Amino acid sequence: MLESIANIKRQYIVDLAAEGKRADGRNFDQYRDIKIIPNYLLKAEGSAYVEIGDTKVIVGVKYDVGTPFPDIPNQGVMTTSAEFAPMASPDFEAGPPGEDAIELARVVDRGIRESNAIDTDKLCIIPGEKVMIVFVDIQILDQDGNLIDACGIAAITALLTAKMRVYDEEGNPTEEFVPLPVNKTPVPCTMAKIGNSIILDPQMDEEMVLDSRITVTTDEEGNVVAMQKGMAGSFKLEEIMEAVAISKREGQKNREKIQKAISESE
Amino acid sequence: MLESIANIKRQYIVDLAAEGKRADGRNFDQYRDIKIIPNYLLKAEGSAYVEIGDTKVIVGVKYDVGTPFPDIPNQGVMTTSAEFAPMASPDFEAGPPGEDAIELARVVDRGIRESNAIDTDKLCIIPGEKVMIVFVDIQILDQDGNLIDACGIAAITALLTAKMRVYDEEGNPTEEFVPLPVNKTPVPCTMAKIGNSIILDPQMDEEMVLDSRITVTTDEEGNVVAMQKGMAGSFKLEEIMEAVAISKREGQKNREKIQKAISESE
Amino acid sequence: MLESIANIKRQYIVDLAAEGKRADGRNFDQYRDIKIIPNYLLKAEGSAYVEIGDTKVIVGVKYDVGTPFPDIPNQGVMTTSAEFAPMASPDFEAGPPGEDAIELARVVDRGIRESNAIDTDKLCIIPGEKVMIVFVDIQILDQDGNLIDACGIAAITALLTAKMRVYDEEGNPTEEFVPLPVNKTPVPCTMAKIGNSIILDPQMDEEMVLDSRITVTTDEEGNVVAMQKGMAGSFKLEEIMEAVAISKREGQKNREKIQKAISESE
Amino acid sequence: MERCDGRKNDELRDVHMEVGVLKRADGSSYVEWGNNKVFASVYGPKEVIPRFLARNDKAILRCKYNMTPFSVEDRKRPGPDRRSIEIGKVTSGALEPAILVEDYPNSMIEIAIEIMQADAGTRCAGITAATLALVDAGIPMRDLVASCAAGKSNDEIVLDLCKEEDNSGQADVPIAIMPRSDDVTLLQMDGILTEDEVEEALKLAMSGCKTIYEMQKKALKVKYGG
Amino acid sequence: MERCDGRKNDELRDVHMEVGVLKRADGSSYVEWGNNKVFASVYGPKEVIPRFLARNDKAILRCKYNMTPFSVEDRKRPGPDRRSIEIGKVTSGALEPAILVEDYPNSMIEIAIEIMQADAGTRCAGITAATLALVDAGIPMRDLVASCAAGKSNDEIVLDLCKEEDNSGQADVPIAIMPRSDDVTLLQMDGILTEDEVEEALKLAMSGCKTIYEMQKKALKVKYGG
Amino acid sequence: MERCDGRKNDELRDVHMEVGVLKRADGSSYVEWGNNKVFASVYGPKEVIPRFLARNDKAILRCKYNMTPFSVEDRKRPGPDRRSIEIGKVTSGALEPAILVEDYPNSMIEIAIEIMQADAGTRCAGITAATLALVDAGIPMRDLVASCAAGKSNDEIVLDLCKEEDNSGQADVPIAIMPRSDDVTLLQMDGILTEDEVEEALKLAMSGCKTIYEMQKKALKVKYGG
Repeated sequence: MLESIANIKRQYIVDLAAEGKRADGRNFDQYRDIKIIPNYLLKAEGSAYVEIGDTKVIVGVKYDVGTPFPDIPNQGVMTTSAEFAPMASPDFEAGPPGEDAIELARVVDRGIRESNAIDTDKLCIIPGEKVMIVFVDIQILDQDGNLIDACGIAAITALLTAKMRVYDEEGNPTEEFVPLPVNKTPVPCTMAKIGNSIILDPQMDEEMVLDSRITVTTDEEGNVVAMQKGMAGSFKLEEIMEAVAISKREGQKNREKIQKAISESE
Repeated sequence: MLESIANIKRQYIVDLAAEGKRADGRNFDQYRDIKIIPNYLLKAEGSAYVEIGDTKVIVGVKYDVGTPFPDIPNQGVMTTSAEFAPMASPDFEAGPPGEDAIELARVVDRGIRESNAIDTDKLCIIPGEKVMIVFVDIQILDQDGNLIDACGIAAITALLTAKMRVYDEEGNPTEEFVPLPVNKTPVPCTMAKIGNSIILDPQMDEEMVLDSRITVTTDEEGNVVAMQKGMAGSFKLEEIMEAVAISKREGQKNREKIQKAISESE
Repeated sequence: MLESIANIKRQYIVDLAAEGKRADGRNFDQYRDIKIIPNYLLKAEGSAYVEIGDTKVIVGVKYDVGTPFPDIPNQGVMTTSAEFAPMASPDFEAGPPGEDAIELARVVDRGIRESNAIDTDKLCIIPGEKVMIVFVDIQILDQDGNLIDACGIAAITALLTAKMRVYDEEGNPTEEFVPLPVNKTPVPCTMAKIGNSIILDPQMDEEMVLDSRITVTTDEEGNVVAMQKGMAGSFKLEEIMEAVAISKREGQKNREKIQKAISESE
Repeated sequence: MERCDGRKNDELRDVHMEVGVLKRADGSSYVEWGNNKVFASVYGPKEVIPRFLARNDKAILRCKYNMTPFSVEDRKRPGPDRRSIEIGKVTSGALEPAILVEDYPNSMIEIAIEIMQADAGTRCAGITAATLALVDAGIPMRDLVASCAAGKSNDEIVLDLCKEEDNSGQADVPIAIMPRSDDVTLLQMDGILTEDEVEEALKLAMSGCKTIYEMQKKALKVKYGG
Repeated sequence: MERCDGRKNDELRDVHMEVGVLKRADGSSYVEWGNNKVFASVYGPKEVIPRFLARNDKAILRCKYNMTPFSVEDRKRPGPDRRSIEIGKVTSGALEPAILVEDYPNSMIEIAIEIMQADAGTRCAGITAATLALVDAGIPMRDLVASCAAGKSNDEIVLDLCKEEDNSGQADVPIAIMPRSDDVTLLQMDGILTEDEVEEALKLAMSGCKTIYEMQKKALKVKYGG
Repeated sequence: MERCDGRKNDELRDVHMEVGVLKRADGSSYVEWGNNKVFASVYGPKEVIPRFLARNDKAILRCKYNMTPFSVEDRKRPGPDRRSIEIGKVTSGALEPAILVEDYPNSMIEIAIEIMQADAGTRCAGITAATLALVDAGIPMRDLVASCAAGKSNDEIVLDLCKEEDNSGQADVPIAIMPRSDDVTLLQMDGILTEDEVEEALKLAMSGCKTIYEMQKKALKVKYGG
């Protein structure tokens, strides 16, 4: 029953796509409206509220002081977690993060980590002993599709606006704060393959019927810093390269939105 | 089916209550027989076995040495846990404490904590480094209603009889023991609202049909140190104040029973 | 249904046993073929792959440096875990070890521990501060009966071939390695009671219908160092003593197989 | 003695309420109460999973109260702790009396409260928000549930403790009421109060609840008119 | 060489048994054995949850052995550890042969053993107590199960090791038997024993079990007469 | 610049494959790929437990990727970590397109991948092994799935990074394809690559997949002839 309804919906969306159309009238390579509020919270060292259409997420950045990994004794640590709060979707359950939440957090994390966005050397307080642990916590409020891009935008915005406490040479906290050393703005762009069409920023109904999903994260220099095919299904080589090209172009637009929102909030 | 039997039982108890009666013949503001055995166990630093009617619980107090909370560096720590052993009721499951066990432990804990019964300053061994952690562990043997009062009485009795190891100035353990610094005897009194009646010390059958529950914890000076409305249902302001008055009066009686049991056990 | 098939199978195996026969033609006190590959892995400090018939297991030994138990400050620690990977049997589930995996690990552990096979004094780096933690991890690949013996043989083989890093007097790691100090070769022998027969090395089909199980672990001096009755059912005193005698005899044969495999691998 | 934020003893912090802020949830709301930022959602009435929890005489309520890791000064580990579980339970007990649960046997109503920023009084803000989300979800109710705390600070009974007052405070009494009948559906208290102070605090908290009640009705009117 | 508590080599510690000590449980008992304090309860036969564990040829047994946090010298974290899980499993295997499980297909018997104070020999005390609780619950049995350990201490085979002997001891052999048939239903052993010592220890432990058996019958008689 | 192990830029490490290595599993395989040692098993199609996960239009896939505690330099705690869970998920997505899942509605296929020794490239080895186990289990498939990575090391695009190259490497691009159609069913990438380098890496990885594909067919022929 549920499956047959899904199949009817699927057919409708596939048929639309075959005609070059989407249910909400967007172009294949068009995002929904994006709203970015940096510094959304007081208690977090950095934060952002992001909407893509009706998808709503909040990211908060907090620190703790901890010990470095033995093999990188003079580097701080970033760790990214996502919570699929039962608020955000009838399909989300309370409990430890499921595989979807883990994949989301890891794809967002990888884009930031692999682009070397954070200068983790500067998070070292005392080499081998004390470093800063940066917690990037993702909270989903409303799941209306394309969580990866909403969370990726929120995460880098929260990091770009985060303040970091200064420690003195003995490793004691001072009252001084400086911006977190973030040098890049990696942005993920996610596309769905439905039938033979590649559509950007899938809305929930599209997500439910997609054949496959691809995320490409790019930096301001046009480099690709992370990719992830999601779900079942497959892509041709040329489709992947098309996704890379779209991501470079649309990622740059979203990067400008982030920068505009930050500069307006200051 | 189960619900209809419960409804018949409920009607019987509600009807009784409307006539001012209880199934076991008690007055509305009357406890079942209370039996208190302090120092019930050898291996615990403090302990008590308590029966209220057929409800039976054991509380054991143990210590460990740990680090204080950063914001209260010169104070020891008390932590209270309750285990609903599958032994005690066909409704209890093995596994991590459920919400009922957590509420029970927290209500018992709050009465002791908020009354400042334990002089936690004296549990400090080396400020900021080493303090005593006092574990109050509650074990339910037989759940025949009103666990909160049985556990609250057992917990404070166990604490009042607990011995504490003396540490020297360097923070090393000596062979000397002194009583745990407990200065107050907070006692919880729990009442059920059934129909329009407020009845003290609900027995299991009453608990199963109650509309709402209220616990008021008082100290020897007649102060209220904790309150908790439990379950669904509601209370009028005057009912709450009636519950406070009953708790002051009956709590004092139970306090005397505790003191008598302790002095007889010494 | 499942139970009735099991009962038919059971009857067949019981009838065979009553005639002194086994489904695969073995004698009652005969092992299936045993294959032992020491040093099976590169990344483990010690390892072994063991087959008993179609039962296949791998044991890896790893170290970590940790703090000793307070009551034995100058002794290293051995800890044994078993993982019933879902690969090994349709009855195994992913998740934390169930009671069968825990019993298996504890019976294997007990044989090694109680025989004093490892000279744990030599695992002490700095008394009271730093000792070696030896992790014996058991991985089941194919469960075709008698996991205890396969794992017991693999565990002691892995330990006997394990290398241990040398620490200097300040407790710092050197580049020198020496063999792990293992002085004994405890070997478990497991028997099933089916009807009135005691059969050695039960194959899966026999395990599924056994009445009871007994494991006797012996050392090279013919001492008994661990025993465990498993499952329901019961043994007569004389049956236990028969099991002890078989274990001494067959355990010695398996011990020789272990030694042969190790010497051939060097 | 003046209060930390200059309020009068019977004065609430600034409170802002919004109804219907989420798309997927059947009902939702957002409440800002001083520096507290709270979202609430409602799903249901829906099928009970697992089945054996279903009751044939009423809907069951499941209430999850959660603090995000970044809602407090020191990062909180994700997932429920004992405090959250207890607050979820008493919140459920505070809301159930107002809901016509008997109209929906064999079903379940799921309430989620997410604290994005915490600054004393989150459980009152959460109950207040959850009530708005219940109405937004179309769940039939006897009355709204309005929640507010009173407490003792600097030896005086005051309304709606802020964080500094709560930390150094002498007592805190969070309650919730159904304002039409003055039925108290949430009552907790910690600290040390005389019998008279308990009564004074309860009365003050009830007056605070009534102010909150008016704000709730206004927020619903903004959304639904009428 | 004298034993730590002055007992003879074939002498048990003081043992006290009581049947039917709890109201809610279908059957219950309390056993004091030296300094061990053990409660046991039985619920059932009852419906199997989850269903797929049910067997159509017999009742299934579920046995939970638990040590309270305050039962031992250093506080134990609440919840099952690996030792408890193993003891629960072998206890179940020790009791099942005595129970007419085949009379109750598709049902479940739940046994809980709670160690309030531990002082060597808790598993034997637990099995002994659980047997009394099974009878108290009216579960039909072939025979009682009586449990006792023998061990090696100071180079001698002795009955019922106390804590000091267990800590410094050379071997421990806890067993359980159905005394009418001398069927051994529990057997564990750790330490180092020769083949002859194993036999000596088993025989001594069996004699201990028979003493326990007489005490069990007496305790049941106190409760049920006859 | 020479590669650490002397390979050419488009050269694979030594790869060895074996089909049908386990008795209990419906299908199984063993793959050695450089120093990686990987077992894979398949059970099913079988009944879906829990039931509510079943789909009436296709079989569901459950894929568990696990690293044993002794597979890596520093002992790994047993049990799934976040990395393993993600790899299980993308592996499932890499295999599903090749399986005729629509032929087995209301059923489940369970795939387990156990890494006994890890040395860069375990997910590619795992997908390659799982494909062999699926065929061994008789699961009907559109094509085999062959997996291989390309990456960037010392400023060059190279095939099949070894551990040293992976640790110091500039990018890694593991993929899987169905070689008959060149459909890419796994794609991950981390590091920093230009658009052109991405394309170069993908093409190189695809050529590696085709070599793997030939080895898979050979290993199946060894087992099944034909």
